[in-house]
Amino acid sequence: MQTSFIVQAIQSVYQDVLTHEADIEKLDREIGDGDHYINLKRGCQTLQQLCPELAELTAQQALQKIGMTLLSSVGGASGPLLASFFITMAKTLQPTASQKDIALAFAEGVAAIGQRGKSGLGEKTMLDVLIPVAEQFKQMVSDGHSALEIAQQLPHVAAEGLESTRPLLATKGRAAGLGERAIGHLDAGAKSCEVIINSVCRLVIAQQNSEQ
Amino acid sequence: MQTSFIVQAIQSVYQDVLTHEADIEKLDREIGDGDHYINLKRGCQTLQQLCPELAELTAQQALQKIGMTLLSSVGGASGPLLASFFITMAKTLQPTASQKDIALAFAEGVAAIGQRGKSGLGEKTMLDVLIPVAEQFKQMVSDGHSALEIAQQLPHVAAEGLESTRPLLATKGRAAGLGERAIGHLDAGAKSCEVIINSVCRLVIAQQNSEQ
Amino acid sequence: MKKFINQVDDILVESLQGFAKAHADIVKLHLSPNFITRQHKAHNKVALISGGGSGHEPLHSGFVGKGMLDAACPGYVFTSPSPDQMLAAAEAVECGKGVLFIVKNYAGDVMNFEMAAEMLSVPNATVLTNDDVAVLNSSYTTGRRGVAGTVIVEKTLGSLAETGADLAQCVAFGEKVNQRCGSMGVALTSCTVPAAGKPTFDIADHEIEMGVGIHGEPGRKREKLRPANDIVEDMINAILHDFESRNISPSQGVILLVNGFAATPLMELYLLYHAASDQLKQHGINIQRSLVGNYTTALDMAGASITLCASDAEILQHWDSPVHTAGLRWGI
Amino acid sequence: MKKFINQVDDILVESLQGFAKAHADIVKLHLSPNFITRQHKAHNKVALISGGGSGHEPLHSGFVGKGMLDAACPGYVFTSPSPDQMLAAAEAVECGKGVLFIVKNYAGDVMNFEMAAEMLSVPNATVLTNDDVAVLNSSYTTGRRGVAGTVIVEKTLGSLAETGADLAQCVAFGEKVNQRCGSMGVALTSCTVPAAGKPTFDIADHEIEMGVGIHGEPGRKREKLRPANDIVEDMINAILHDFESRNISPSQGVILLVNGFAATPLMELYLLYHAASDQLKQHGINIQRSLVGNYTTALDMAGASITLCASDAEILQHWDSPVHTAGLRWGI
Ligand SMILES: Nc1ncnc2c1ncn2[C@@H]1O[C@H](COP(=O)(O)OP(=O)(O)O)[C@@H](O)[C@H]1O
Ligand SMILES: Nc1ncnc2c1ncn2[C@@H]1O[C@H](COP(=O)(O)OP(=O)(O)O)[C@@H](O)[C@H]1O
Ligand SMILES: [Mg+2]
Ligand SMILES: [Mg+2]
Ligand SMILES: [Mg+2]
Ligand SMILES: [Mg+2]
Repeated sequence: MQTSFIVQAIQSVYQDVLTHEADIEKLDREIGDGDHYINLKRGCQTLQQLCPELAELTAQQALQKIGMTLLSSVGGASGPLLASFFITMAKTLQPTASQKDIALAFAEGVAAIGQRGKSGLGEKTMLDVLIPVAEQFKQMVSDGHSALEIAQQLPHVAAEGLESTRPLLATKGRAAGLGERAIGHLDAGAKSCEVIINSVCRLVIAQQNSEQ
Repeated sequence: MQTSFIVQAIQSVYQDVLTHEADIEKLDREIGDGDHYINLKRGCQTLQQLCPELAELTAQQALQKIGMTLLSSVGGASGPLLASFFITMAKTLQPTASQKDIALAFAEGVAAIGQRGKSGLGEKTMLDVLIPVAEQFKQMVSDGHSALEIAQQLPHVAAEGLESTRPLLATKGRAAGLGERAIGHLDAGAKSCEVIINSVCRLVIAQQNSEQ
Repeated sequence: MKKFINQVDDILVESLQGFAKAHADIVKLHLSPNFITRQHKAHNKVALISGGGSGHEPLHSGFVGKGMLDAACPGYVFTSPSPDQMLAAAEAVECGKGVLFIVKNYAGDVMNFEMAAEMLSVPNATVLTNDDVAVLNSSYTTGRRGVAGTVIVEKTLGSLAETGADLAQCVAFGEKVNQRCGSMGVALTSCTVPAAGKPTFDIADHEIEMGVGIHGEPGRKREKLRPANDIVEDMINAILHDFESRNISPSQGVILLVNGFAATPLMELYLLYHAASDQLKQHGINIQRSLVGNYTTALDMAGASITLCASDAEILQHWDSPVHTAGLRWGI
Repeated sequence: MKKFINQVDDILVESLQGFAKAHADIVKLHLSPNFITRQHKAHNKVALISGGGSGHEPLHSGFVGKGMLDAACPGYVFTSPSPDQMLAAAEAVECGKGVLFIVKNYAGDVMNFEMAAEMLSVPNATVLTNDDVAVLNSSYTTGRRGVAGTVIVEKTLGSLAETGADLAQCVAFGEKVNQRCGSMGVALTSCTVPAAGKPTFDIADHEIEMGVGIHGEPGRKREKLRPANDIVEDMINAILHDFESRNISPSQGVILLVNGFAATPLMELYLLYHAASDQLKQHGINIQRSLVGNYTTALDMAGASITLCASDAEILQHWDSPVHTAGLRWGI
């Protein structure tokens, strides 16, 4: 993975988060406390300001820095979770990482979220997007799919994961207190992760297309 | 004046105050603090409960008792003002009072309000109803009009007095702070006095008619 | 109307009963007529009695206790108490040096306290508070309203009375403190008188009422909602302008009270304090003492007032002295 | 949205600055990362640090000072603070006996404090508060929320720490007090997160949200607005039922905290207190100590919570001991 890609991804994600303000904010108001969008936006803004500095680092260093920055700028439940993802990914990712290594590192990052959050699939959290995406990512890499194919496929997995949170009772996070009343609502963190996955995949697709 | 008339007047006024809840309350909300109706109602209720006791007293004693009762039950600006009216009227009114004496006692009571309130005509208060009514009352008595004629006339004077408060700046009471913004609104205390005058006059008319 | 109530008519007494039970170490409740006294009667001091319509809590009942008031007479919501309350309270707390009434300058309060004073047989006097600079004083009106500056008058006068000062000294000091106070309020929303059941005034989402009274009386003017700094600038300027016109100099510094009307959160009150302290700095005025919170409220109104008291050594000494009431407590 | 603000992004820092200036005798503000410490550092005691999202003032910053916290870490509005804040605060206030974090049980707070604890090099421990009985505890959830009972934990634990108790003793006592607390909240209106600009939930004029959380999280159920006595009966019963299910006995009496969520006036809070004290009497439960006011707020929400702490001699002793903070003060 190249640092330049990471920097571009930050720009792309930031734009897409801004675009989805209304959806994300509404979901956390409905079954949370209404701050998820602003937390995420603050994280993105801080990262964006950091981009010149990040550009000078190796991908591994950049991911570590991103993790620490999210940790101190996002707050809330999502801050330490997203931070754990990046910090763990940084730890696992070698400079010579193959596509397979990236998929593995991604999965490690997602697993770190589950460890930090003591959570797993089906608890109506961001993991309902991230775990299926991580699985599919690994699977497609091992099946030999191209980056373009993977980037075209993952957004569908993310969208399905997001949609899967709708009928769920929440058992982790703030919505856990709601019981049956959480049913019928999407999870805010799942939505923002879906937006992020989408954004990064679109960036990959654009790059792959322009390379061809 | 007979105590039985006073007791009947209390019933009649109480009913009419209840009927005008919305108007009175609205006016004090617009340019006052919204409590005039409830103050007045509390006073009426207390008086009504007192009626059996009042019935045993002379008219003079009854008026004094009414004054003291209003003083401790109404509160606000209107409490001491209405109380001063009755206490003063009680002082002035002899057991053998003629219609003329009653008119004079009424005027004394109104003057007592002005003394307590340091107020007079044209200040956008209850006095804009009471002073013209007192004047007209005295005038009609000295011109030899009958009780029926007087009772038919005074409500018109009260209504005019009430209407006269509309274009005024308030210089006394809570609305005094409003400056120009009080213009266009009727005074709440003027409205309630208009209701009271009306109520008592209707009682007189009914009695006169039934006596004929 | 959305309030925690049972019957509208019972609000006052139920609330007073709760207050008295929650603070039984400090106060005692008397009913019919209603008044609050200290749990332990003081000796050989001027007895300070205040009162007024309810709905401004903690004013005045919350300021009964050592170092502040001897008694408070709560009227119905926004309705002046009646003279029998003041008479009974005076009888309960008078202890040899006479009674001093502290009365906010509203026609109803003034008249009811006046009648009580006339009927009272012990030596007594009255200090009127009229710190609200919102309504321009003019010869033909009944004068300015008494608002949150009353808290400063009650605290400092309470302290002086505790030293055994006589009635004349108390009156003189109370008048001095009142004269050195200026307040300006602003409402974001109306209050709702429980018995009326609807908001006292209508106000749009983008409007504020500048110079509002503590009963939701309209103020100077209806304005557009603006940044807090701008609002505070206008409030401070109004007070300083009033000080100037009355030859009150804040050169020895001020007590700054940022008072919430009830529904405005502490977070916003501190933000207003921050803005006010910046403004005062620009005017070269030192903040000697501060108080931030809900002290003179207006039922459930959102909004706040700023009070400046041009202090001097005597005022600060009496501000700092110990106080032990439900609403203000320090040094004990 | 109608609030006293300048820019939404500046609310927190401006409010903290106002807070720190208004209480400069008690606290000191540190920025980037944001935390509040006592003005005078303590010595040779366990350093108590709490924190959480802002919007609950005076919790926690208002409880920094002698007899209570050593530091507080305010997050953005309703957003847990981040570990760098806790690390910097710990560094500033640690004084030889380790650090104790008091954390309300929310996923975000727990995770951020947990990461700070993992990174911290000095001995440290954490007491989680989870006094909210509204949401039924069940094995598959992250457990109950920490609400106004936290004030009682912070006050009593603050007192114990002041005696020089060690970290293990503090943890044990903090956990005991937390276990003996139960709280239940009810909202009349929603709060509005400034950055969101709209109310967190919609609620009709005749509805209340029973069991609401201090961030406007939905509670047990949406109900019809009823007389205050009925509402309080349900709240007290919910707490007592929870006590029963956890074998907590209020037979030695309780500390009763009637806590406003910010926009509910003191008059109504005292009325609720009156209702609660009647209820407790019917259950034969003695009220040993009382606190009524806005202590754990939810931005501009109208509503209130009731907290019972099944007290014993040790808890009462630490409740009564002197405290000198912006939000609670007695004995000093
Ligand atoms: N234990 C957990 N494991 C995984 N994700 C979680 C957990 N707790 C919360 N989340 C995610 O975090 C999101 C909320 O983030 P945010 O609103 O920023 O924090 P907070 O809930 O503290 O206000 C939820 O929508 C959910 O997706
Ligand atoms: N100084 C005064 N002289 C005569 N009437 C007055 C005076 N002040 C107030 N009033 C009358 O009292 C009415 C208000 O009564 P009320 O609402 O019961 O008392 P408050 O103004 O104290 O709330 C006003 O509408 C006005 O008619
Ligand atoms: Mg959230
Ligand atoms: Mg009125
Ligand atoms: Mg009134
Ligand atoms: Mg949050």
